[in-house]
Amino acid sequence: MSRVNWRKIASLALVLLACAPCVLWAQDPAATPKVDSGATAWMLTSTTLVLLMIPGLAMFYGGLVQTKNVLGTMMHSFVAMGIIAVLWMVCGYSMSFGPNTLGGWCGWSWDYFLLRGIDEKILDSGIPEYVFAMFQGKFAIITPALLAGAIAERVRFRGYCIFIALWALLVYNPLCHWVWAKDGFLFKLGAAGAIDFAGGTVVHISSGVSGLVAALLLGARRGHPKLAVRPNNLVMTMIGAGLLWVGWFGFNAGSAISSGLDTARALTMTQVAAATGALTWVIVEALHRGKSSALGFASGVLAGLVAVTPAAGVVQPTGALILGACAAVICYLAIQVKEKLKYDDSLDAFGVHGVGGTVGALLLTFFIRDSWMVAAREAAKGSWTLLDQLSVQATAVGIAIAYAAIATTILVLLVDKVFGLRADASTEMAGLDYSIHGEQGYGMLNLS
Amino acid sequence: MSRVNWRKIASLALVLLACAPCVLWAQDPAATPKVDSGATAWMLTSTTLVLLMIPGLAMFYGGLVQTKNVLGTMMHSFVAMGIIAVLWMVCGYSMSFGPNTLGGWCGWSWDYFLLRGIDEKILDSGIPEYVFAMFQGKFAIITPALLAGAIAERVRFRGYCIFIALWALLVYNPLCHWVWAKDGFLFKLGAAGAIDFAGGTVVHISSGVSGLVAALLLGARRGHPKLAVRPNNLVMTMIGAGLLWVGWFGFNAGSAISSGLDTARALTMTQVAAATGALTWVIVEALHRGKSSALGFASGVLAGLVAVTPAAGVVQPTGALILGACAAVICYLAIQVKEKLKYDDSLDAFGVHGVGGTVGALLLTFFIRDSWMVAAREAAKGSWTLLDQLSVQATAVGIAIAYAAIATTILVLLVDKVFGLRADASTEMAGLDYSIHGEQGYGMLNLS
Amino acid sequence: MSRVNWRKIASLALVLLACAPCVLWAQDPAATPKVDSGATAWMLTSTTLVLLMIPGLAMFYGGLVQTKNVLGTMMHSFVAMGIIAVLWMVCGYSMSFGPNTLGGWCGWSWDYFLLRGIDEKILDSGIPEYVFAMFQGKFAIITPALLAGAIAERVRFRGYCIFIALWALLVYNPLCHWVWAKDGFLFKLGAAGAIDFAGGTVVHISSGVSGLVAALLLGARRGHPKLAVRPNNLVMTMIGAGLLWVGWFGFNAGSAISSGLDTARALTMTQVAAATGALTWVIVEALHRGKSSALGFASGVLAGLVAVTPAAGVVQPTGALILGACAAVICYLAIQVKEKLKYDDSLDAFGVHGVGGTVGALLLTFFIRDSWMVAAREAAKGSWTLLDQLSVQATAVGIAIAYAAIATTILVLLVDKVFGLRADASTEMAGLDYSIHGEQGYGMLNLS
Amino acid sequence: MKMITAIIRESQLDQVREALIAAEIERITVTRVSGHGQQQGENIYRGQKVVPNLIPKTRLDIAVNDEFVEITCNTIIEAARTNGSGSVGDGKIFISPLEECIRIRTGERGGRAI
Amino acid sequence: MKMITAIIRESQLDQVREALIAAEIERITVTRVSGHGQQQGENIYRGQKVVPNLIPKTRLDIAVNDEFVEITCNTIIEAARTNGSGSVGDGKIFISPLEECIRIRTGERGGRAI
Amino acid sequence: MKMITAIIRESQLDQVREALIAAEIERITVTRVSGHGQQQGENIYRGQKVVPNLIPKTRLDIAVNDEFVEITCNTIIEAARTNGSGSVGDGKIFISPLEECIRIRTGERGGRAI
Ligand SMILES: Nc1ncnc2c1ncn2[C@@H]1O[C@H](COP(=O)(O)OP(=O)(O)O)[C@@H](O)[C@H]1O
Ligand SMILES: Nc1ncnc2c1ncn2[C@@H]1O[C@H](COP(=O)(O)OP(=O)(O)O)[C@@H](O)[C@H]1O
Ligand SMILES: Nc1ncnc2c1ncn2[C@@H]1O[C@H](COP(=O)(O)OP(=O)(O)O)[C@@H](O)[C@H]1O
Repeated sequence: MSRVNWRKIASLALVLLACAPCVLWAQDPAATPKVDSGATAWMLTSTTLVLLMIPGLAMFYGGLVQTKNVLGTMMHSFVAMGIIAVLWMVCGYSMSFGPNTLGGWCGWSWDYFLLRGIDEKILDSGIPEYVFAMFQGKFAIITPALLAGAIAERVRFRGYCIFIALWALLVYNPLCHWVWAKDGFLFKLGAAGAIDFAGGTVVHISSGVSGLVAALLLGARRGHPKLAVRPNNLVMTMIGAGLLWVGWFGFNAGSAISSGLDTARALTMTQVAAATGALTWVIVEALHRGKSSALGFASGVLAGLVAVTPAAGVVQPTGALILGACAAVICYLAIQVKEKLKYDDSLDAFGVHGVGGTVGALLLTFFIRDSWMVAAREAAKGSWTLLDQLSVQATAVGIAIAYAAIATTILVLLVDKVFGLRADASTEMAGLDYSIHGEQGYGMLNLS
Repeated sequence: MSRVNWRKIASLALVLLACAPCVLWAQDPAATPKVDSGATAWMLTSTTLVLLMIPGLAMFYGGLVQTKNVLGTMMHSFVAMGIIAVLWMVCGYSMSFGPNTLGGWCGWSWDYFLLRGIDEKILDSGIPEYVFAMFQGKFAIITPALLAGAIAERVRFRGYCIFIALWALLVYNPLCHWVWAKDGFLFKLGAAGAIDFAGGTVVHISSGVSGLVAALLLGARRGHPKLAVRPNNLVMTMIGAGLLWVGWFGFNAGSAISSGLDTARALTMTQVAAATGALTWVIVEALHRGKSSALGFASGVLAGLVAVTPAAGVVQPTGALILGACAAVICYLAIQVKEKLKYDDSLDAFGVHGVGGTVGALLLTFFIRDSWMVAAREAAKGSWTLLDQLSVQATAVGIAIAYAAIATTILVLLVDKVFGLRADASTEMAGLDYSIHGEQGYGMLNLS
Repeated sequence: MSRVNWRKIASLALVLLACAPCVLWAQDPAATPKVDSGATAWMLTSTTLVLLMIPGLAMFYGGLVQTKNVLGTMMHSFVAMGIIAVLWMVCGYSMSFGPNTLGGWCGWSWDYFLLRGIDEKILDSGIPEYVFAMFQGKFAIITPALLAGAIAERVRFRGYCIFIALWALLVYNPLCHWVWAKDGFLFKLGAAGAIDFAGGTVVHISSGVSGLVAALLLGARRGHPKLAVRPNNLVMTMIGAGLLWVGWFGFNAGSAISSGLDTARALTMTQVAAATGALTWVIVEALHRGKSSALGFASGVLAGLVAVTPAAGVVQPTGALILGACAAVICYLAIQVKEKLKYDDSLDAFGVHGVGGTVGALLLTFFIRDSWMVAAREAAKGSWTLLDQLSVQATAVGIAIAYAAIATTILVLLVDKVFGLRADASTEMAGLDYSIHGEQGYGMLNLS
Repeated sequence: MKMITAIIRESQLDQVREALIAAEIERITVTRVSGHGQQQGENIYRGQKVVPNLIPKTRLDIAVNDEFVEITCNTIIEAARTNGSGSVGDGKIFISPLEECIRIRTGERGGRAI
Repeated sequence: MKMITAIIRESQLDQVREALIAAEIERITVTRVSGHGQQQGENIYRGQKVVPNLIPKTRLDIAVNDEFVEITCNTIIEAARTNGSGSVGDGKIFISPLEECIRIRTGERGGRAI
Repeated sequence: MKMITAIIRESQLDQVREALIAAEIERITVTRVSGHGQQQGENIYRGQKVVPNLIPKTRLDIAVNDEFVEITCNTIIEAARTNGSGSVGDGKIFISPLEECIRIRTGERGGRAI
């Protein structure tokens, strides 16, 4: 065999390798895919990064409440790591990513039940299914934790635990299935499906809207609005925002389920949108109030991140820039409006996640990468305009909002009636930390 | 050459690649292995994640002590990053992973001394030996830092530094060698060795037991037990627990020294056990005391993580679930018992790490993946039952406990006598921060 | 085709793969490189880790100032994430890594403007250019944030924002281009260029020197030196130092732009130098003052990290050890001297980054790996001694210092005159948090 | 003029403040303190019941002219009591003489400055 | 002997301390408190103006012998006033009788112990 | 009735509390304060010796009936002294008149309420 041939063969090997999964798939579906150690490495990292978002969120939310509620509020995020992680392993993954059941309301596969059947499984993308399951599980954990921000400082722990357990089963899992499962009906909507790269509808709209509904049903905190805003630790909130930004790289770039160009794109758009969102908020606040607050910066970061979440896979840097800026402005306005409406979305879960997610899911349509539209057109066998896609996006958003709102209404009323969700006045006055957890967040404050 | 051949060859290349190390090994041991950039990426990440555990631990422990000791306690973790990291580079790695010397009491290789001889070395697993050395070094750092929890709030800094230096050399390195070095006698015990995937015996049992011994020898803190429990910052403790969970993904999944199926498995079991442990503790506390504390959640997380550490490589999700739950319950009971026994394990290093590590190391036997047992049976050329493995595990645990206890006794007495380890009453009253470090942890508390 | 051949071919494929980029390059520059999923994974991770350094720095600096300035100081780091990240995407990357323009003062490429032209681009190293651009962008963000430490507690927010924007454009981008762009004149200096692996000159010297200049021009804080030192939260400072250490692994090991031996080396040297620096500082302080402070440990960590930053790619463990130790000692002395000179470098940005960076950039010469010198000699076609390289290093350092000093002088005077950079007395007395951001960092401190 | 110093539960601060404002006693200074009396607090620490040595309390300092003493005290008493009839730990009110009061801004002295 | 208790702005503490030291009144105890009076604070929270219920203030306690009362008060008044003529929120000074003062170290009592 | 206010070292709080309890003086209110007197504190900051402007101290407020004044003071003095003979910075005790004491829970007044 001549040197020449060797080289040819070798470089071919490279070619094949680079796009191993697809190629293999194209060639013979039978062959079990090989592990791509690089993609696996990044997905393992992403899973870890999304996990980091939970303490990050606990810090972000925890710093915004009154001193007497800091631990209770952080526990809303932390306990989700316990409850939802276990539920996900038991049946959540199966309900979300199993083949359609109950007419596609959710999925189910006994292989996924207790994660029994995937001990050896490697996905076509070259990563072990365990990693994919854990990565997705983190999304299921963080969504109710985000929701909790809307009802902070006034819920009982036990009721909250039961509520998020039910919410995960009846709201998150089905939504996740519709949007991300191969056979989910929103995944297949229109030419190339509703675009929700990393959870604009599944995570942010669902949590934001459900939070708003829960906040309305449970009523405002004692002393709202006069005494409502007493952040105990904005320093911690800033650090939390930093960790959220960091974790979001795993959240978005990880959603590429690969370690290559798509991943790089998602990370870049995330960075651009977050920075633009923050900068925009700072400027808007300066123009509106003459002062730019640290919390404003953090809120802008979140607005940008939330808005780019559904879009990270399809937009380009300039698009991400505009998306981030618009999200910041619109969320800012939404929160000013809230003041008028006087409802008590404690930590603006709706104002940031509900609104930002919607902005992102719709606006992204106008910045889609051409290549994507071309593919869509082919899939649609003919024409597929931005407006077509916009209507698809709107449909997905509408369905997510409607479903989350209705289901949450039922759950909140049910749980509050049966187990008690709203904390009573004395508990609220004494603070969640002492009366519910028997602890004090900052022992250092009082000599003892 | 026909297309067909090309494809055959190429896909073969893929096959070989996927399992490069082993294959190469099987084929010709001579060839120097090639770098697996994916595995290397994950091991670099894991090393970083385990490093993150040190500040995480500093926060977890730091939040639990009295306000006046917060910096001193955090320094117990941080200074280990300085002392042990340097020792490890100088001789620790050599003592731990060099070939048997002194009849196998420890290892040694001049190549490893000052890490001089591995500048070009690539391991069969396709990662540069530097990475492996650094990854393992992090374990050597965190172990004494865990131990420190048992003697918090009452040791002098200088004495502590000398103590952990000696402890690392005389306790950790040998244990590490026995359990993880290819020629370690516990590594070769029984059919397929004592199972300690990521450090149940080496890290947790050794630190927990040594901590208990040190606590007993040094005596209780002033005012124990009445004034002992005055956590200054449970908020920080919660964040620390979060970072520990995050870092533990590197700790356990990194211990696969690869980026593939084993890694995915380790990460999954870690997640499941941590979540279950946390949830179990929360429930137990609720049943026992009517309240679930935030610290309880964090303690459950640790109990689960500690217990799954030795097991992450061999159990399946359901096993991890049970392991996590049992660990939480047993650690909970252990801590209640401590109350009776009145010894002063300040931050329950023994109650969580000693007990949890033992639970994990023994209990894992009942949930071992069949494939592992099959391999063991082959290795044993014949039968190898769970009980056989259980006795191996018990032996390893027993040896670790006995060795750690005896060696630590000697070291504590020696260091306390020669350099002074126990802080005197006035130092203890004034607090470590001011009297030993000349600082105040939270300047914000006092106007100045 | 015989088994033998197959094996030959396969292992060849491995060989080629391992060093794919270079090989491909060697073979035919035309071919677009393939994505190396492993290298990409590590670079994505590194980008994330460097991002983590911003909150880390915010915590480190934030804890050192007075309680009333904690948010304002953290915002100096955070807002850089907003401003510089956007500028970088718009034109920073183009100015830094585009081909020479304006006679090499900076680079420019319309392809890089708004990152329009790299949507499909894969670098020879096998990573998408997006990742490289984002990774480098983080360096541009952190540099002015480091600078801010020198002028903490006395600058107006708006002025600061404008200043760092201009500074990034006129100081950082050109310097970055000279040192790291393929056609940068410092990159090509001497036989194999000035060695600045991860930013000793570009990041640390430039920020340290500029900080000193700015501090001198803006004048000292009210009450300096008597009332200057009132750290509000050393606990947070310690955690910040921990996160910086963690992030620095991405900072240095990521600068290898690969996931292999070089990466492993960089990470190892970073770890060794950081640990040694910390340990040395602790010892020095103990000898000098009889007490070792927590802040001292943290400062030693930074000194070590800063010094090894330019060196991580070329020194070996023993070299890193010495580098770390020397950096700690020299920075310690520099800060003692400052006391005499009475200038107000608030948080010792110059004392640590300016001095440490210089120490590293020069001292590394004496510990360069032989293989590097050999290559240099070849490049130089003949002799190339340490002294030759030392002079190259000195030139680079000198140019960086001179340029940064002059440019910063102009910018500070300009911005202060036109927009107002120095905060007035009343703002300073009331604190940045309240008077500039309308917030309070630690609401928990006061009942409300 | 009297200085009325009340030690109340942290949880009652808002309620007491509202009651005082309703009684047109707007000016007040509050401090975070810890105290010990007959009340036994109780925290949970890893499944153990822990009785803290000192319990977090809030201190109110209110300077009033003599005619306002009664109304101020009564307002505080009513608003600071818990479970209607009051429960152990509700706190104390201390009344001490105040010889002079000066408003820094204007230099006004005596009753007008309160 | 009198106990002089002043509630001032946090921002004025350094200035007041310096003034007192200049007036050779070195001994002092300061406390972090919150207060409410005529002043209206204002914070920004996500673009909203928020009026805090209580504003952070600093409390000074200075025990002095009778002859020092005037000078102490005047020093504080001058140093604690903001914008020259003084502005709402500058605070108050309260003077109350002090019956005894004991230096723990020596057991000295009365004026000498102050 | 008197109000006994003591400024002691943070490090002595536990000891003083124990002594007071032994002397059956259980009720107390403590506050985190900072103070300046003759004592010079000293911190380390990057190798420099820094003399803090104000030193962290603990304030005790104890309302007692007249007959308990002496015993309370003596107990505090003994327990708050450091290095046996006492050292600079041990602190001060201030005794001021207390006109009324009310137990919020019961509304009891005077000596019985203390
Ligand atoms: N004699 C006293 N001196 C100082 N503070 C006191 C005194 N008595 C009570 N206090 C304060 O009042 C708080 C409540 O008192 P406590 O005895 O617990 O309730 P009650 O007065 O209803 O029995 C205590 O925590 C303490 O801070
Ligand atoms: N009658 C009072 N009793 C207790 N504290 C008071 C009283 N009046 C004022 N203060 C304290 O003084 C601070 C400043 O008072 P304020 O009325 O705002 O300023 P000014 O006295 O200049 O009008 C208040 O925040 C409060 O802490
Ligand atoms: N005249 C005073 N007024 C208010 N507080 C005082 C006074 N004198 C002392 N103190 C408080 O007592 C503390 C100890 O006093 P210091 O003079 O340092 O010790 P010593 O009384 O033993 O000389 C001081 O920090 C201060 O808080």
